[in-house]
Amino acid sequence: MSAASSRPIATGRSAAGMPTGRLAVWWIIASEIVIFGGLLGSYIMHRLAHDAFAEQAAHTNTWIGAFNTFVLLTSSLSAVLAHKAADHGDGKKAARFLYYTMGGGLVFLVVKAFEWTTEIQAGYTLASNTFWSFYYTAAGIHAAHVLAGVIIMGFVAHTAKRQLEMQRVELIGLYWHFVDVVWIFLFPLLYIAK
Amino acid sequence: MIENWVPALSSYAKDIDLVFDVIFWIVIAFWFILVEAVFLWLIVRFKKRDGVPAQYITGELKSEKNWVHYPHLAVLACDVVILFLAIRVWYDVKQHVPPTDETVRIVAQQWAWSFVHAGADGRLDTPDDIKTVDDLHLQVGKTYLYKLESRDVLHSFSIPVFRLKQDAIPGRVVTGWFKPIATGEHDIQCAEICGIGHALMPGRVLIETPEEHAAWIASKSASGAGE
Amino acid sequence: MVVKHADHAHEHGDHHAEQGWVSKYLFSTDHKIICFQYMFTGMALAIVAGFFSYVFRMQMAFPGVPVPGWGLVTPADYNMLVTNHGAIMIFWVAMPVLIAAFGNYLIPLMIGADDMVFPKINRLSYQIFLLSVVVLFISFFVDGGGFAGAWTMYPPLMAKAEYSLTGTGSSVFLLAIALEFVAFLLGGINFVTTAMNARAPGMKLYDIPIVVWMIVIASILFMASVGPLIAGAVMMLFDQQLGTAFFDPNRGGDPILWQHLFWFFGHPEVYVVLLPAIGITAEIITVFSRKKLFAYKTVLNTAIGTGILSFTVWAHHQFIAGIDPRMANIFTITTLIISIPIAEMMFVYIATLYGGSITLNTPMLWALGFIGTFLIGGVTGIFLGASGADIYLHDTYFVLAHFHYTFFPIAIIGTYAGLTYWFPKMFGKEMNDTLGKIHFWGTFIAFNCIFIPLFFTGMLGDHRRIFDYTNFPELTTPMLENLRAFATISLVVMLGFQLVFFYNFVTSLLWGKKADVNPWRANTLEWTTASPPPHGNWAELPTVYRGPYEYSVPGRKDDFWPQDAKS
Amino acid sequence: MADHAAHDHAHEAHGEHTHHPDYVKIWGVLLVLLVISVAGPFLEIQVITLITAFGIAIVKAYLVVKNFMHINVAAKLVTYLVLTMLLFMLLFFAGTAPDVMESHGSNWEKPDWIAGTAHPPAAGHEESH
Repeated sequence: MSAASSRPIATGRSAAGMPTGRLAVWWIIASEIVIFGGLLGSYIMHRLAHDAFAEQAAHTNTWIGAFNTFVLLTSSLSAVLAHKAADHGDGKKAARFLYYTMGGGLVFLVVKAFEWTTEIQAGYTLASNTFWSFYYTAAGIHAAHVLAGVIIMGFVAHTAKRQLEMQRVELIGLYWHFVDVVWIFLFPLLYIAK
Repeated sequence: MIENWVPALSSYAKDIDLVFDVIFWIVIAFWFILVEAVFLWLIVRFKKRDGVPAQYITGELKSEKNWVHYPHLAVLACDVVILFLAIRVWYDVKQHVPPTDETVRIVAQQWAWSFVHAGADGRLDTPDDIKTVDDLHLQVGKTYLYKLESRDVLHSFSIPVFRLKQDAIPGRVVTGWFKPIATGEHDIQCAEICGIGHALMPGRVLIETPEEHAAWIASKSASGAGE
Repeated sequence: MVVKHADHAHEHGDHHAEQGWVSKYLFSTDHKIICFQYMFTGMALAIVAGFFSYVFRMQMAFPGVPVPGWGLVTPADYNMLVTNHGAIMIFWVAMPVLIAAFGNYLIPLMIGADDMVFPKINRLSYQIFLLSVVVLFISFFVDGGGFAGAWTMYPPLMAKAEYSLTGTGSSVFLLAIALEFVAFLLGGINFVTTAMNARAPGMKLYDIPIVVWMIVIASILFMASVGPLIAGAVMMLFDQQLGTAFFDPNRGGDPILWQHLFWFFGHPEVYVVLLPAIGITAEIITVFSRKKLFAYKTVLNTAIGTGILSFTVWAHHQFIAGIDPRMANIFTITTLIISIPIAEMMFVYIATLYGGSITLNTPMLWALGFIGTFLIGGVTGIFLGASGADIYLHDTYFVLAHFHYTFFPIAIIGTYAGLTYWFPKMFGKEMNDTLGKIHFWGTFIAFNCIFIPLFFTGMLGDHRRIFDYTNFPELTTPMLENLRAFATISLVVMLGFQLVFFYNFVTSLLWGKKADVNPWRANTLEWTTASPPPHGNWAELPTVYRGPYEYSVPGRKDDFWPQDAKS
Repeated sequence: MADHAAHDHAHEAHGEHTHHPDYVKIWGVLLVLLVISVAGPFLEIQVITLITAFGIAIVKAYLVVKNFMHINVAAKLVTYLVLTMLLFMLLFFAGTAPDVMESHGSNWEKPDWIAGTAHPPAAGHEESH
């Protein structure tokens, strides 16, 4: 198994002038852009076409959305501070900032769960009509990304704490910022445009 | 070319056949034969011979690039001709509706066609409308506007002799037109998969002379089939 | 045969620690083993999908007669068979074999790297792919039977169990497709980053062999186009199982939206599988005509141009599907424009033959066969891209014959070309050339005999996915029935000729002549290491000094000039 | 040997010295923008709502992408890549919207939509108009 656990020489090369990991994360982000792009593009078409959407959107809770935006922006700040710490070779500090970011992600998910519970109790479910279908689908796929980010970040923080694989701190941060950017667009699309 | 096997019975069928023929002559009879001939000739001509080494041609020189560049411009010119013709015919068939004499409603469902004919007064949505299942009765020489609907899934209304095809989409009413130019009885197909009965929704289009058509309307009105 | 291969790996000295059979072949992170996993899985599924085509073609030719090996074909069977034939051939045969298998094998070896940059992600990609195969097979056996609404999965047929009668099958099928996409996204990211970052020292952008470029461009196209369909698949799954109405027109959705989401992916997908096959052809025709590739940069530019243009043409699949007719004009123009780079690419390949010294052995025959038949696929596409003619031809057998004339050269001829060409490197044995030629001519002639008649049945009005034409009086003429029967008999003949290949493959693997390091006297880097290459590919990774196609350079003794030779 | 190379690379990657701007300040700007975008709709002028909602979203996204994701230090290629993907999405929108967004096409119409029966209200929703 030693062959499997040691890294190929290929991984260390960077003919394109960028570390392989960072390049790969940007490619992941590129393919995520089109996933969210297709979904949000479809949503925008419906939103512009149907006045009924505006009436439905009025029932979303802007304050909760705004609070979650605040949480994600702040968690992005700690993610980038973790990157800075990792660049300075301080794995412990980087791990601590990553834990803060994970905390932010968890707060986001808890708030989201609370928000959805209230809405479902009020009778706005996934199948109520197209607006709510888009609302839950888009926010749901985004929340799945947050959850995945939190889990992966746990592993990264665990290794970074031992001063290992420090470049991963930047990579998970890149992904996290992307998830943040998606929410930056989801927030006005789902909550503000009424 | 198609009319050798499938009669061209609508006013625009010949135009669609023309597009097909023009593309056939340009693309198959000229380009395809030419390219395959050159291709096969090169294989035979430059088959390995002892003592004859291959030439070193990079293809980066301008004079060499012209070998592919000129044919390439010729392709572009052919494309323009085909485009012009294709879009013209498309415009006549799908985009532009000429003045029509009568309207017929076509409703697709799993797995049957129903047709609502205008009846004696020549207008839809009046009490003398005639509803039929799977049989579309038309009068030769009249221009028809069709309104195509679907009750459940996608279907495609296709009359090969008219060269007409249009998908029926639930939630939409698609309009279009056709003008039969000769009498006869022909197939109507469903050309979009619509479930296990997809092969079991054949219709018939009956193109009748004015007298026959009037007689058919009269027989339907007399039997009270018009609701 | 796998054991035999293992012996070879040991003979050539595996520098790394001994591995058990399981960790070596089932959980390997070695790109070559992952290539074999993808290739053999793809081939196994090709047999399944080929069997499906045999069953439904027999039903077409002899309606109502029980098919040997299947029994009576019901309409539900028929729809399920055509749907899964199409889906399997594209998603589980063409993609894994052409992109994943050849990509995995060739990219590291051709750019002089010891492995993919992310070997574990590579392994994960195959495991997810295998899972998708399992899920696909589950979909055949669930309550109601396998999904039967055509590989395009158009709603509302796909979305509602009351219409398709295969509620569970549809959802499981969709899940299998989604898993397959995830596998190829992971694989694609690996291919792209490997080719971009892990090139051998000295290898500049224009020193990369065309096939690597093509696989990379194909991976990029896939990654850029599949997103909307992944989003659409989630929406569709919710429509099926959770009662949403994204595609239900009665409750505010729109079925046409799915068609756009699907074809925005579906059209680039054609080029995703086309480009690797074109790349394989480039490698083979240069080697066996001992010629430098004509205008390397032009090939590359046309490939990139085709890739970008392929994002602008998708709605030509929907001309009569109810899109706005004014939009159809725009898509007609873009569709005909895309004929220009593809035509240029074909011209370049033909020009490459000029002045060559052509050896007609098995791989070369396949490569030339690819060019010859793909041309038919290309030129018949013009009929369908021209909106005026498409009104009649849409959804007829003309369309079917057209895309089989593109996909068969791509997926079958391209694969055989690549497999026979790289077989000595992959397995360290030479293949029997005579049997290879018999297999080529049998397959090639029989293939043309299947699909040329189908162009005619399409022109005569045969529309697609009909299990029995007896309900249509105009489609039961003796001429049409004879054409259909002829196509079916040709199919059986063609499938029979594949036995020659399997015989040749197995006997060559077991008793074939041992292959040299560089039996074809080719330039590219994979021919500089042992056959088969050891784990890690080279004892010392190569350095590159020149482009990949320096054949017959004047003034040199040899007619080839390996990329890693200093002088 | 492999390990050694990977190690070298790790040093190299970290030796790049990404410029780290004052992240807390950028975070402050982002929060101010968030407050504006939430406050915008209270003016109840549609144009201002649109600007404060989507204009600010774009600005925020730009700030995050530039400063947190360091797109300006990543190779130019990455910028082109992201822009290309966005361009493809615009293409998708432009090709799809004429069918999905409109109630009338040049040869079709959506009767349910025109009649206003396409959107049944949600269960908990009282008709307000």
